[in-house]
Amino acid sequence: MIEPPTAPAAAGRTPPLLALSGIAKRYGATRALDGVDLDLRAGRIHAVLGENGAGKSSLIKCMAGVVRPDSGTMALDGAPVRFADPAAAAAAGIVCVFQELSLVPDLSVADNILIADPPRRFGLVDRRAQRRRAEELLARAGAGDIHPLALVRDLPLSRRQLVEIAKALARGPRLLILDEATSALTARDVASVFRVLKDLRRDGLALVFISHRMGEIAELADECSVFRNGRNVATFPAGTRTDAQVVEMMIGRDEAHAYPPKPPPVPRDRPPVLEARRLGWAGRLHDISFALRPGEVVGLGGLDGQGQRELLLALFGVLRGLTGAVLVDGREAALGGPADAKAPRNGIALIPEDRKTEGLMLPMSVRENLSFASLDRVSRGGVVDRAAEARAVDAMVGLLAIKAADLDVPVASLSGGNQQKVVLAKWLMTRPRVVLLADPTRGIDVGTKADIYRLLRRLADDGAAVLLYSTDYAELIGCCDRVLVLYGGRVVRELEGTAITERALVSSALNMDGTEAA
Amino acid sequence: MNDLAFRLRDARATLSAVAVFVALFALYTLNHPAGFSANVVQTAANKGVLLAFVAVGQTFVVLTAGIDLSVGAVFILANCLASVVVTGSPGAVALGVAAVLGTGLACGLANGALVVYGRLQPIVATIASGAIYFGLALALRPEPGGDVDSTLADAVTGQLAFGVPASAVVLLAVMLLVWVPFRRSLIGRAVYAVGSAEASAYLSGLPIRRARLLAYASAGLFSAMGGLMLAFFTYSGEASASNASTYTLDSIAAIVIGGVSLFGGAGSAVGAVFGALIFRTINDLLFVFDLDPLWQPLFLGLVLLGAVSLGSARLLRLKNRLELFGS
Amino acid sequence: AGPKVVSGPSADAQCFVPWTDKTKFFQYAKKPGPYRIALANGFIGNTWRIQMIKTAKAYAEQPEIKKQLKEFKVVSTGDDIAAQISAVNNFIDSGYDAVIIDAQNPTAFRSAVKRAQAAGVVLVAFDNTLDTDEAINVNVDQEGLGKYWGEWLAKSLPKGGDVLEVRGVPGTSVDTDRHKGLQDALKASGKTFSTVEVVGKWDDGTAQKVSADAIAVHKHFDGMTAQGGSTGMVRAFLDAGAPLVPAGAETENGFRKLCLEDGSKGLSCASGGTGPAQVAVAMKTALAALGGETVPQSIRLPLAHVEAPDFKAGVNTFPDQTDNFFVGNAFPTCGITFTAQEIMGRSEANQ
Amino acid sequence: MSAPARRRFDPAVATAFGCIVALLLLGSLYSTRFLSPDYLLQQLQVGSFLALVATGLMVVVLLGQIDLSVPWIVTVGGMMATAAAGHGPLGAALAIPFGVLCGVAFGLFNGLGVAYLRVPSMIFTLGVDAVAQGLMVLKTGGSAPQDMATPLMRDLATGRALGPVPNAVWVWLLVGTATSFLLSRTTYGRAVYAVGNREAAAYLSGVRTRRVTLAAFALSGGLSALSGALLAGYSGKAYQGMGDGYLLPAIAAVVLGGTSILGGRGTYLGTTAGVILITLLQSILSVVQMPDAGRQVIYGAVILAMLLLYGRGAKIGA
Ligand SMILES: Nc1ncnc2c1ncn2[C@@H]1O[C@H](COP(=O)(O)OP(=O)(O)OP(=O)(O)O)[C@@H](O)[C@H]1O
Ligand SMILES: Nc1ncnc2c1ncn2[C@@H]1O[C@H](COP(=O)(O)OP(=O)(O)OP(=O)(O)O)[C@@H](O)[C@H]1O
Ligand SMILES: O[C@@H]1[C@@H](O)[C@H](O)OC[C@H]1O
Ligand SMILES: [Mg+2]
Ligand SMILES: [Mg+2]
Repeated sequence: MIEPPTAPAAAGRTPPLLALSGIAKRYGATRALDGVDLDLRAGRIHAVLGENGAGKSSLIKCMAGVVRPDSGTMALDGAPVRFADPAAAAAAGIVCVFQELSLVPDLSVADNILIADPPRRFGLVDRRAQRRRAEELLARAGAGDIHPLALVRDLPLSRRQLVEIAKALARGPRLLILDEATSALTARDVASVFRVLKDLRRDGLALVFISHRMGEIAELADECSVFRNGRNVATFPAGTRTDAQVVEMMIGRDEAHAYPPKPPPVPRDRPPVLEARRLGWAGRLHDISFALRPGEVVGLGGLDGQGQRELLLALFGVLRGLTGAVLVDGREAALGGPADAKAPRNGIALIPEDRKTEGLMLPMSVRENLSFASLDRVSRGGVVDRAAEARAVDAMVGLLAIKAADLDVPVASLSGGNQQKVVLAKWLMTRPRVVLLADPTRGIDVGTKADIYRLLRRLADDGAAVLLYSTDYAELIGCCDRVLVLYGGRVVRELEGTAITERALVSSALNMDGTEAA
Repeated sequence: MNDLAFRLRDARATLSAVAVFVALFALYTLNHPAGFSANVVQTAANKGVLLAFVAVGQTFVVLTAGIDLSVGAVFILANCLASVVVTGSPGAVALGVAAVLGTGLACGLANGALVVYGRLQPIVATIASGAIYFGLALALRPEPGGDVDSTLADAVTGQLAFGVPASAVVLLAVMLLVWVPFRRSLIGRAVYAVGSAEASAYLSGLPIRRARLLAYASAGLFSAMGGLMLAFFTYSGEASASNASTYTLDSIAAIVIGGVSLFGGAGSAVGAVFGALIFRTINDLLFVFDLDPLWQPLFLGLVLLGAVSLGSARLLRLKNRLELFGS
Repeated sequence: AGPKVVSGPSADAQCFVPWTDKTKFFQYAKKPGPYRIALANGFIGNTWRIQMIKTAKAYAEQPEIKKQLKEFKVVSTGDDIAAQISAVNNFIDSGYDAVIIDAQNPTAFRSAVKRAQAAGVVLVAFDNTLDTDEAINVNVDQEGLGKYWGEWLAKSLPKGGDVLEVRGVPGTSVDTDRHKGLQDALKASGKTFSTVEVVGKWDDGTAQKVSADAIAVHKHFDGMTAQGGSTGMVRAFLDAGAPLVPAGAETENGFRKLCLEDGSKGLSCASGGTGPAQVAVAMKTALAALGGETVPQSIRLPLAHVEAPDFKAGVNTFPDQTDNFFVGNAFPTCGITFTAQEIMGRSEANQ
Repeated sequence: MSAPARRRFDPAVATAFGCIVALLLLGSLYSTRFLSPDYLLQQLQVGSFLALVATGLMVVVLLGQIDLSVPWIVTVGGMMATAAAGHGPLGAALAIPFGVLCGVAFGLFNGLGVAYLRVPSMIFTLGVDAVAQGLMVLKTGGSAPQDMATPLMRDLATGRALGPVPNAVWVWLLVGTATSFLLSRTTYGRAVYAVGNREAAAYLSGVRTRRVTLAAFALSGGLSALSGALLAGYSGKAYQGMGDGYLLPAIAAVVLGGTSILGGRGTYLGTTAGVILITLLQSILSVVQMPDAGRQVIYGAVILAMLLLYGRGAKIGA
């Protein structure tokens, strides 16, 4: 089994805490991992980069005992190990914060944090001690404001992410793996998580950090490994390669992630396709008015949770009890639900926030997912014309360069980025005139991101109006013609053209002008 | 929110079941010609406890987001077995009781194994295993009969000091002995977690297979306790197919009324007990209100439908239609 | 205080026929009327039970009965035996003078019987009676019914042969008693019979399906018998175009209609059983007991039976009426003369 | 690029058909009559009642819901159809549609509870079953309705208008083909699978998911009632409790046919196989002389064995 660590190397490079060699894993025809070698050392943060589908999540699932590699070996402190399940890996000190959260929604925060190994008395859970521990761990994860008795179900995604980190810490890990753990976090939470991670590094943990955000990697990593097509193509000390070089390694071609050029501003007098008038809802949205014109890409900015999601849902007819009016082509639109919003008279599309639960039917095929929102376009009298469906689907697969072994495999088997492309394509097939997007590039690799940016611009050029909510300021700056900054459910600022700068976005997000705080 | 608020929130479903029961039972006894008397309470307790046991058993399984459609058959099997073996010398009686409970446990474990190791869908696995258990019951008792030890039977279904019904005390004791530790054990947590989010529970290193096995085994055990109580209540056994399906379906109705979520992960066996008692009291209302006999089935149907639909009042407050779909 | 055990005969010896000559007689302390009587029925989901409850209500409405009753309450508790026991207990605790039971399980009412005796309540079980000699039972002899079919079949099939036996609900004593009576009679005949048993659950659709299966596989039967579901059994023969053979079965009007129509095609029938009106006999017994009269502990009801060629339209078979009711709802020896049609009302078609 | 077959060869369905053959061969050890066309056609005939129920149930199950109101909606179908027949020639002509319509009404009610009130179907439909029973008891006891099947009902259930194949089997074939088409070729079918997989995603794709659910329950109610009307034709009459034996076998048939009880997965062909399996199993067990206890045990054991053969879920962590 696991042997005690051999004497720590006194000088020079420490021996690896965990060494992988020749790890391979196939899913049917897909080589998710193809002979991966990787050394992870105590006291270091090791960043893993790679396109969507490069095999990053598969790799860490092998390390964490979630999946068993087909071949290859792992050595912990020099001794070979195999993990039967996540519990075995955790017992050996390897703990993972998964890309798909592993919290149990119906249990309390405290129960979740100490889920598998709570403090016990007489064999039973000592709830008081558990709660104290949970409070400590939450504080350590920079989330002291979360009540340990709250149900996870009631927490927003970004808070859950912090609970997940506290939970990982509770395991007393020697190797902590974070798979895109920061993708749902706001800038402030990211900063506090980084502080925690740096503390842990100082305490001698080995850390693996997966992220698509180059800035985060630059700030945090000691070593970087770049993955492509299931292989570790390069491992190098952080800072020894330029971003452009890294991107090239990732995508295997020379293509920096660039935003498409912006066209001249849309004339103010062009009639809007969609107009919001004094929208209000449930104390979360107040008096929101704006107009979207064909050809525009408009951003929604602000700190996370200021009503941006609700605004998108409102425009898509999902919210009940909305006050104010939504006008399409100058006429008031009765939006009783997505079905109304989608109807050709309105032509609204929403790329929802959570692709797994809101965007896709995961077990259904790629094809069925792609055509689902526009079935009425390829059917007559309720009967699907399969040839027409196939044509439409193939066109979209080509347009978005969706990577799938076969269009009849479940969409669940695609990597995150390709799944996101399917969601986008599914809505593009409806030929929308208004496209609403909720943080569509979360967890998306740089190459795919660039594809998406180009696509949005092309949609606008073809006469659609795009409303893009993003948590990434660079994206708002790079993509948008205008940005509406929300604070407390109100539009506190509208930035346009060259006025869209990081500085302006940040200051208005914090409502520094203090216009009309709610 | 302070701690108390969180705790109340957790117990809300159970507390409302308790409140509804108290109100209904008050309505019942106030209108009962014999009033709130020891006999009336004893009768209600004996009848209620049977279903409560089966409902508690069902609760374990439903918490894991499963369902056990064989609880009624196990209940009947236990009843028939008890009518054969719970008789004779005190030693033989004790052994008989152990055999009945052991059989229930074994049936439950078998169900658990089918679901966990066989990876079968619980609903149909337990339909099939239920047929087997019922067949065994029929083999044991081709026609009703048996002679259950009446000393024990009378003790368990009779009255204690101050007219306290013994059956209720038995139920209380079992709940204290089983449910309270369960709720605070790791495996108990695993049962809830499996029902709430199986993949998360697995990733978190919880013993999910053991949790499921335990849940089905407990369902078998508690159903057998119910069947044993039935034997004590009737001194006999009967392999009644209709009774088996009645208890299976009533157990589901009872736990829903008691606030257990059929989607798993939420609810408590205490709620289920009161759900069972509520369900029984609804039936008892027939007794105190003078309904035409031909209207009685309709009345029961409507009250049941109303009771299970009450929860949907919350939907009227829902402002985001997405929340309709839960998780 | 339970009843006194006295010697017979009973006051109304014509109606209250003791089960055997060893049957004991009860005399309860005479209570002043009018009485509160309750009927604790179990399951209600078939026509027999609906007919039974309507008969009970109608009987209670008869002028000379009505004046003896302060209250007549009916509760149907469904399949659940525990619920039925509780209902009986509740009636006893609520001071009803007599409780009438169609029991879900004959062996389960020991505690209720004790409680009734302690409270001086008259307990009368009918149809599905109680395995006790401490309460009054009113019933047709179920084993005797099976025997009746068996003897008739043995008589109709001089050479013996293959008989299809459609059984009732497994696990009930009514089913096993009838089965036993039948088999004993066939054996006693000395001829060689072999029976193919299928389970029809007293349900026409089920009986028809399992009979059809049996016919398809065994091809030939010399006789058939069913306890409940009789109509379905015969229909299966008709639908399969199988030769019609002697049938000994219950008293559903549908069965008798077929016996009448197809008698010429070789369907020779014996139809025996007892109607749901036995509930009225049970009520009458309870009233007699409350009035302090002597009654047998166990009362044998006459079998209402008709054999070919005595099926007569409008007399014991009702061609323009529904299949679903049980003919022979009258017990003239007890002064109970309802016809089933009176009870179930005229069908909508005739309105 | 040519589109590959949308649904590929389904091993569950193939195994189910394999089990059917195995069952018949096993039965033929007892009597070779089990292999005769007569017997097989007769099985299809009585199987058609179960098939109609299972068809509706399957659509509901594909949504991830369940319909426990089958037993008494079958009875409603039978009793209301025959009751309509009591109202003159027009009533007799409209008997079946009227029965079906009553079933649809109950189904709609189920759908309202499940889709709009969002009460779990397992419990709401249980309540509706109880209400339907209450109404039928009341109707039988209260108004002594006409309960004899019309000649058309009898003919549909027991006649053989086209060759040796019973009419009931044609009804099954018709309903089955239509349902299969509905599920695999129409937008409604896609929506059913989508809702069964992830209702929120289907809703956000602009599908009126509540109406999809409503329609599925209405369909289930209508088909259960149609089955009841045919069953009344088969027995010559409608009666209390005629739907008793249909619920659990229908669930078993649907699941044996490879449909996931969690929704979103399953094919109609599979349900067909499941219905035939259950019908044959019940029939063979009924005829093979054995105490009922043994029949029950074997019935359960065979279903379990078949499920273990092919009805297993994915292994977690694989
Ligand atoms: N369970 C599975 N079944 C089939 N294929 C899978 C499965 N899991 C992963 N794959 C495939 O393995 C490859 C690697 O996927 P993985 O999730 O490791 O990528 P990733 O680098 O984490 O991508 P992303 O950045 O999008 O999260 C992909 O092609 C994916 O489609
Ligand atoms: N969950 C619910 N529970 C009870 N009633 C509801 C619920 N949801 C909606 N309703 C009622 O149903 C009716 C339609 O609701 P809503 O305004 O949400 O329409 P909708 O989303 O356009 O419906 P659909 O998409 O089915 O046409 C309204 O009368 C509403 O009050
Ligand atoms: O006696 C039986 C009765 O109890 C049942 O309800 O219907 C059929 C009869 O044979
Ligand atoms: Mg990944
Ligand atoms: Mg990703």
